Amino acid sequence: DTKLKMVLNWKYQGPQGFFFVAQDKGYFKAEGLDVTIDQGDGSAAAVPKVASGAYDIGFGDLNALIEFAAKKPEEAPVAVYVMFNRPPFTVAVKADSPIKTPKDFEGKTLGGAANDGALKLFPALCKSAKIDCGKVNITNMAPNLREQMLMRGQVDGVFGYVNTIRFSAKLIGVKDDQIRYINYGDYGMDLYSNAIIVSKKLIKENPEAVKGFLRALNKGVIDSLKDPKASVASVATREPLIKSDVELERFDATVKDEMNHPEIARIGLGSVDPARLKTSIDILVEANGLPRTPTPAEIFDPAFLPPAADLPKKLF
Amino acid sequence: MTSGTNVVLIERQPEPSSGEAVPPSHVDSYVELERTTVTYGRAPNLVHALSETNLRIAKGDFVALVGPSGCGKSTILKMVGGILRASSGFVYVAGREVGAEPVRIGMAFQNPTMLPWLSIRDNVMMPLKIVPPFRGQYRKKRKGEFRDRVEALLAQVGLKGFGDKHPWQLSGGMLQRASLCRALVHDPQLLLLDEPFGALDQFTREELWSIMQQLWMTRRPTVLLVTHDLREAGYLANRICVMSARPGRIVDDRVFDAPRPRNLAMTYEPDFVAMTQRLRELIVEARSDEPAVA
Amino acid sequence: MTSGTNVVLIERQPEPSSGEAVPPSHVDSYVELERTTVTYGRAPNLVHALSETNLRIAKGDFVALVGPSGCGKSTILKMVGGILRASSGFVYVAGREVGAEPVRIGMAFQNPTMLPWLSIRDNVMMPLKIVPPFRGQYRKKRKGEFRDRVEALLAQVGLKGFGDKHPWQLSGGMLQRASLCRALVHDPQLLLLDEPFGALDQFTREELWSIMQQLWMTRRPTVLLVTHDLREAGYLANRICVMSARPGRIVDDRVFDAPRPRNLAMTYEPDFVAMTQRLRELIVEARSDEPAVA
Amino acid sequence: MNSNVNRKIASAVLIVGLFAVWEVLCLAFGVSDTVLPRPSQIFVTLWQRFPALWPHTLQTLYTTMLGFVLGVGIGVLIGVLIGWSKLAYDVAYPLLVGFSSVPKVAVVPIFVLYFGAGTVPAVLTALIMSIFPVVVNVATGLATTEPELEDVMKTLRATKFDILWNVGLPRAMPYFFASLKVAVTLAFVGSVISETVASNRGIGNVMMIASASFDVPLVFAGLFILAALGIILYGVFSLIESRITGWAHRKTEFAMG
Amino acid sequence: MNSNVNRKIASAVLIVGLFAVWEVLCLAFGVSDTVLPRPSQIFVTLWQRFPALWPHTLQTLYTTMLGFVLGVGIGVLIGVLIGWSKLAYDVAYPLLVGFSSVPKVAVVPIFVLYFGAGTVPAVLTALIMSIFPVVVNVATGLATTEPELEDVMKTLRATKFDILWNVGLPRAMPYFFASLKVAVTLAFVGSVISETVASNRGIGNVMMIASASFDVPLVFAGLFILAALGIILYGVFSLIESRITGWAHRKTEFAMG
Ligand SMILES: Nc1ncnc2c1ncn2[C@@H]1O[C@H](COP(=O)(O)OP(=O)(O)OP(=O)(O)O)[C@@H](O)[C@H]1O
Ligand SMILES: Nc1ncnc2c1ncn2[C@@H]1O[C@H](COP(=O)(O)OP(=O)(O)OP(=O)(O)O)[C@@H](O)[C@H]1O
Ligand SMILES: [Mg+2]
Ligand SMILES: [Mg+2]
Repeated sequence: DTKLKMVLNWKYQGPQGFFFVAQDKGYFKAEGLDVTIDQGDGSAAAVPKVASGAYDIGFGDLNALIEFAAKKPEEAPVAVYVMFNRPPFTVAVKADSPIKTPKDFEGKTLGGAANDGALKLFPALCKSAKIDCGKVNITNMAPNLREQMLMRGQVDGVFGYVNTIRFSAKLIGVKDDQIRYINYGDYGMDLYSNAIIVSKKLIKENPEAVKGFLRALNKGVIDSLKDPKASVASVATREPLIKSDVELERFDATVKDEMNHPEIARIGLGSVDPARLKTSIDILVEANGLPRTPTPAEIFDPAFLPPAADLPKKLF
Repeated sequence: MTSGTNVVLIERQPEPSSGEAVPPSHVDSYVELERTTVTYGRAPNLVHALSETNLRIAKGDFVALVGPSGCGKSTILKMVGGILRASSGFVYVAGREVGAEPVRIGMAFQNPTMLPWLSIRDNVMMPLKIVPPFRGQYRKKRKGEFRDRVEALLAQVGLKGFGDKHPWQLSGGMLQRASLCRALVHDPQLLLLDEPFGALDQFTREELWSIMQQLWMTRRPTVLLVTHDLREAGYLANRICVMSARPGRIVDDRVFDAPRPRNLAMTYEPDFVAMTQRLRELIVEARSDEPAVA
Repeated sequence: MTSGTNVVLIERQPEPSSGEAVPPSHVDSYVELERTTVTYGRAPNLVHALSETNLRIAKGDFVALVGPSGCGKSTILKMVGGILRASSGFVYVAGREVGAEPVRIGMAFQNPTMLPWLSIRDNVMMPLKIVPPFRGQYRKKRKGEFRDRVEALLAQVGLKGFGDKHPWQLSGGMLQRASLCRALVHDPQLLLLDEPFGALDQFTREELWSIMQQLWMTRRPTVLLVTHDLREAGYLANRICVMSARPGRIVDDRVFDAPRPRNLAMTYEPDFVAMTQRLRELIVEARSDEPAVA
Repeated sequence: MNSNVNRKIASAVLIVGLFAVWEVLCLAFGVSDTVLPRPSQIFVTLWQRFPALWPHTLQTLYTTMLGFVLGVGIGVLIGVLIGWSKLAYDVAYPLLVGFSSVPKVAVVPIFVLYFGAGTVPAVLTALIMSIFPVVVNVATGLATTEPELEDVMKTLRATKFDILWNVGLPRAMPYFFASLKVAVTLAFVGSVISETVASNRGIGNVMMIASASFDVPLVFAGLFILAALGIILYGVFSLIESRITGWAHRKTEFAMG
Repeated sequence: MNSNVNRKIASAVLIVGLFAVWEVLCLAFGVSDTVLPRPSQIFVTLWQRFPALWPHTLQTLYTTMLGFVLGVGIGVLIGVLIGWSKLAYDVAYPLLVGFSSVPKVAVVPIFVLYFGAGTVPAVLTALIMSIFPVVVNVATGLATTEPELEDVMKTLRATKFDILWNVGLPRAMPYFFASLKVAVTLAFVGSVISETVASNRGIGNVMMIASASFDVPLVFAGLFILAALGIILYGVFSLIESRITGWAHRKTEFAMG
């Protein structure tokens, strides 16, 4: 068997059932793969972990990958299967906040984890929404403080993923209608989000394993979409401490809000639209002042995807 | 030196070993041990250091305590000094239970434990920092009057110029003298001296005897002196108590009232030599297993 | 006790204070100090403890070192023991520079520093653990032969049954005796004793003298004894060196070859008393500021 | 004896009282359990989730103890070396101090990279966090040994190692045990931090998962488990200490234990 | 004197050598700077970014020192209390040990929620991390004071406070200084951890931002600054220590500094 080490985007959560279903049903095994799956500590953090060789495969943020590839082209991993293809990036404010549009951020204090995807894309948002980033105060905070600091008024808005914030808020007892979201997608930032990324080394040395992995994963995705309950259950067997009902909700919301882009009906889940990817790269390069502009081919390699016919075209 | 001092020896009966304290009429008990027993440790490693010891010392008296090694002399001193509690029985100082009395005590330990982080001067000055009435004046006077007082005392015992040194920079005998200074510096009313001259050569020792005698004659503190030197006991004390081997009791108690000031020549007179000879014999008896009761 | 021992006093010239060592012909120098100077501390707080001292001790000799307090006696012992380095000059033991010699040394310090975490028995046993040839056997024998040896030694100095106690559970005199045992336990070839009987009552002290004498007569170690007790020096030693006040030098050096075994009665004989009297005078001279040169 | 029992009771009452105050304050000020859960909630969580928590507890205990034991061993070695050689002192101390001033959380990723997530980085982190207090205290204990205690050994021509073994180390024992108490708490912190960065098991992992799902009572249950483990180990060391360094604790005035 | 200078040179050479080895190993094994940057890269980063790093350095130094000073003060008080009263010992020790076994990163959020992000939580975290080593060492120092030293004071009928002030505390000084060295490194760790949890200034914040933008040399530059600050403060304490506890360091066999 080929041994593969994979790192997740975060601690065990419902949507990761995609991977565990594939593992539990022996899809990896059937491809001759022995996959170890470790928890991660952030979608962006998965990128250097794969780049450095600590892991062969990661479930990480495509935008972080673009930034990394711009800075260190030789080491950068490559995305091979995009799972979350809608931009989940948002700034959440209290429902009664005077902030209505990005323009209102000026002079206010926003907070977010330093490696949060939305925070890192904030300069890009500033550009496309034509506001002056320099007039916004940024406070860094641990992700688990985000919603509470918002509700206590210690910051005026917080960066994050819509679903993450929504579920966190729910878990701390904040109702959905107490929070309003200013989504990046509404301001011309149609970016991709989390993808399966693999190291260049693995691609070079064992392309078949990558293909096999994606085949197996794709089956896992399809099974999970059919039976989300079983999918979350396979996460729960690994960590009985998670709350299955909440994670099931999270699974559904992830599928609806983060994976369900209109383009998948056309190209299937996992693949990308090269034009859209190109736009994303340009936005990022300009916003973050990156040293160079990676080509879409550097970022995403469709060569390992299962046949387009096998990719899910409809998620629910 | 004047010779021919009158050496008068009065043998007194030791207090009954049953433990019933019969206070000698002339003693008004500035220090009093009443059926005091001291045991160290716990069973089965219990050590009986003192057993039902009685001792009364009049105010202003000068008492020497002699006895074989390990008999409990230091134990008695520590108890009177308030460092040790009796396992049973009572210890009174100035009519009150030990610890509660408003008496200035000066103690020179068998081992001259000086605080290593302080200079000799600061070590000697410590009682002035702690004991009223000096305590209140310490901040003001420690650089002036008190310092002079300490320097004078150090000079008297031959340690002039050693005030700035630290304890480990002194020889054994020098440390012992510094320790004596610490015991004397605050003009104590009760002096407890545990072999204060043990590590000194004969001549230095005799000089300090004379200083001690003078101090006693002028300030009249009550003194309890532990010593192994019977000449020293005879020269300095008015009364000599002999202790038995452990568990210690007082087996002989004799008044020795040669006139003061005494001098060294006296110690070579036949009567004096006879007395020390007698004490020697008592100690030898005391060393034997059966406690010798005179 | 046999009386009428022959007390023979031979006065020897002290070695010239210029420091030029003139070895007495009969001395083949088991221990040798050659123009040894010791200073403590740094300028300006420099203390001159010894100044160009010369001393030669023959193998198997028993030398007593007497002198006023603070004159440098302990300093000499520590140097010979290898604890202290001379600031200038040389110290040889068994013909080699100190520290390198293959000689078993036993030392009893002025302060009986026992390791507080060990029982008295283990403290006394320490030399057997360290010094060859016992070292190699320690693991095997420490519970059998060595232990018996220590117990026997403790019993001899009157500490039977105290082997299990910890140092702080002993009286001052008892500790000193334990410390003596530690100095003797490994059958040393060179014995350095710093007032080993200082804290003991006269009788215990005399008992130990007799034990010391016997030990010396049978095993013939080379002994250097520091003491303030001139009777002790006379009773035990073959040769008595008198030191001047600090900075110390040896100002008098006399052989005292009364026949062995000596007994206590000898110490009361007129010749003996005269000798101690003479030593006293020498020490008194030595204490004065101007070093007395005989 | 009796006063001893009384004291234990009084102390237990006081500690329980403290928890009661915490409980009451939380209730009085209506503190949300996502900020600071009440002790009662924490204990209920502990009780209910115990079967799920137990394997994580064992894992953390295992990595911590392994790292701690190794760290203490290395710490003693370095401490002795620093006490022994001035050169080692000059070289090792700055490096150690510098390294200790750095949050270990920044170093864990490097371990993960070379050893993978899981047990090894946790052990290593526990290890490196235990070293420094031990080094400092052992070195200080050796350096402050009274020279008089060593003099006996010197006259016996003992080797430096003999002196170290028979005088230096025993004398440094009270320092050593003091450092153990600090080191063991740091070892727990270390392994847990490593577990929060990368691992699939252990209390640190539980706490991350719990905090990701805002199950703050579960986070605190994890903290309580850590605290309990720390206290238990501390108790064990205290017992050993009182056997070994009884000689140093013979005073009665400021008496411990 | 001269050997002293030689030693300092030797130690400097050794330390520089260590960095050289690190550099060479990284080059030899082609370690990526996203994993472990080479010292040369780190120093270049330090040099180039110094103007930007300096205000953060000051911020961290400020919060750390404030927390450290307060923490040491509180630590001494608790240590004395624990040394003094058996009840305090029984109550405070378990609580302290338990609290210290808990990663402070789990507690910082509570501070942040009550005091806002920034200086206050950083100071508080530095404070609570400094306390424990000081408590343990001061309490041990007091508990192991030789009773003989106190006997003099007792015959003088000194109050317990007199004894504490004149004997207990001076005797505990070597222990205290040992604990300071540990406490100051922990204080740095504490304030930096707090800065990584929530803040907009300080080295911890720099490191978070740097690691989010994969600028690992900058992360290590931050670590080097922390290490340097730790070493400087350690040096200051060593100086003070050698003045105050010279009496305890009079031996020559295992000599420190
Ligand atoms: N802390 C202690 N623990 C246990 N036993 C002790 C302690 N202190 C003293 N002892 C025992 O008590 C007895 C008397 O001791 P003490 O010190 O009073 O003797 P001493 O008369 O002063 O003897 P010396 O003349 O040798 O100093 C001794 O047998 C000693 O072993
Ligand atoms: N460590 C030290 N530092 C500085 N000075 C010292 C040190 N040790 C001894 N001295 C000084 O050296 C001199 C000689 O000391 P030493 O201990 O040899 O005297 P001694 O002859 O043994 O006296 P005693 O009979 O009082 O024990 C003394 O004046 C003492 O102050
Ligand atoms: Mg005594
Ligand atoms: Mg001496």
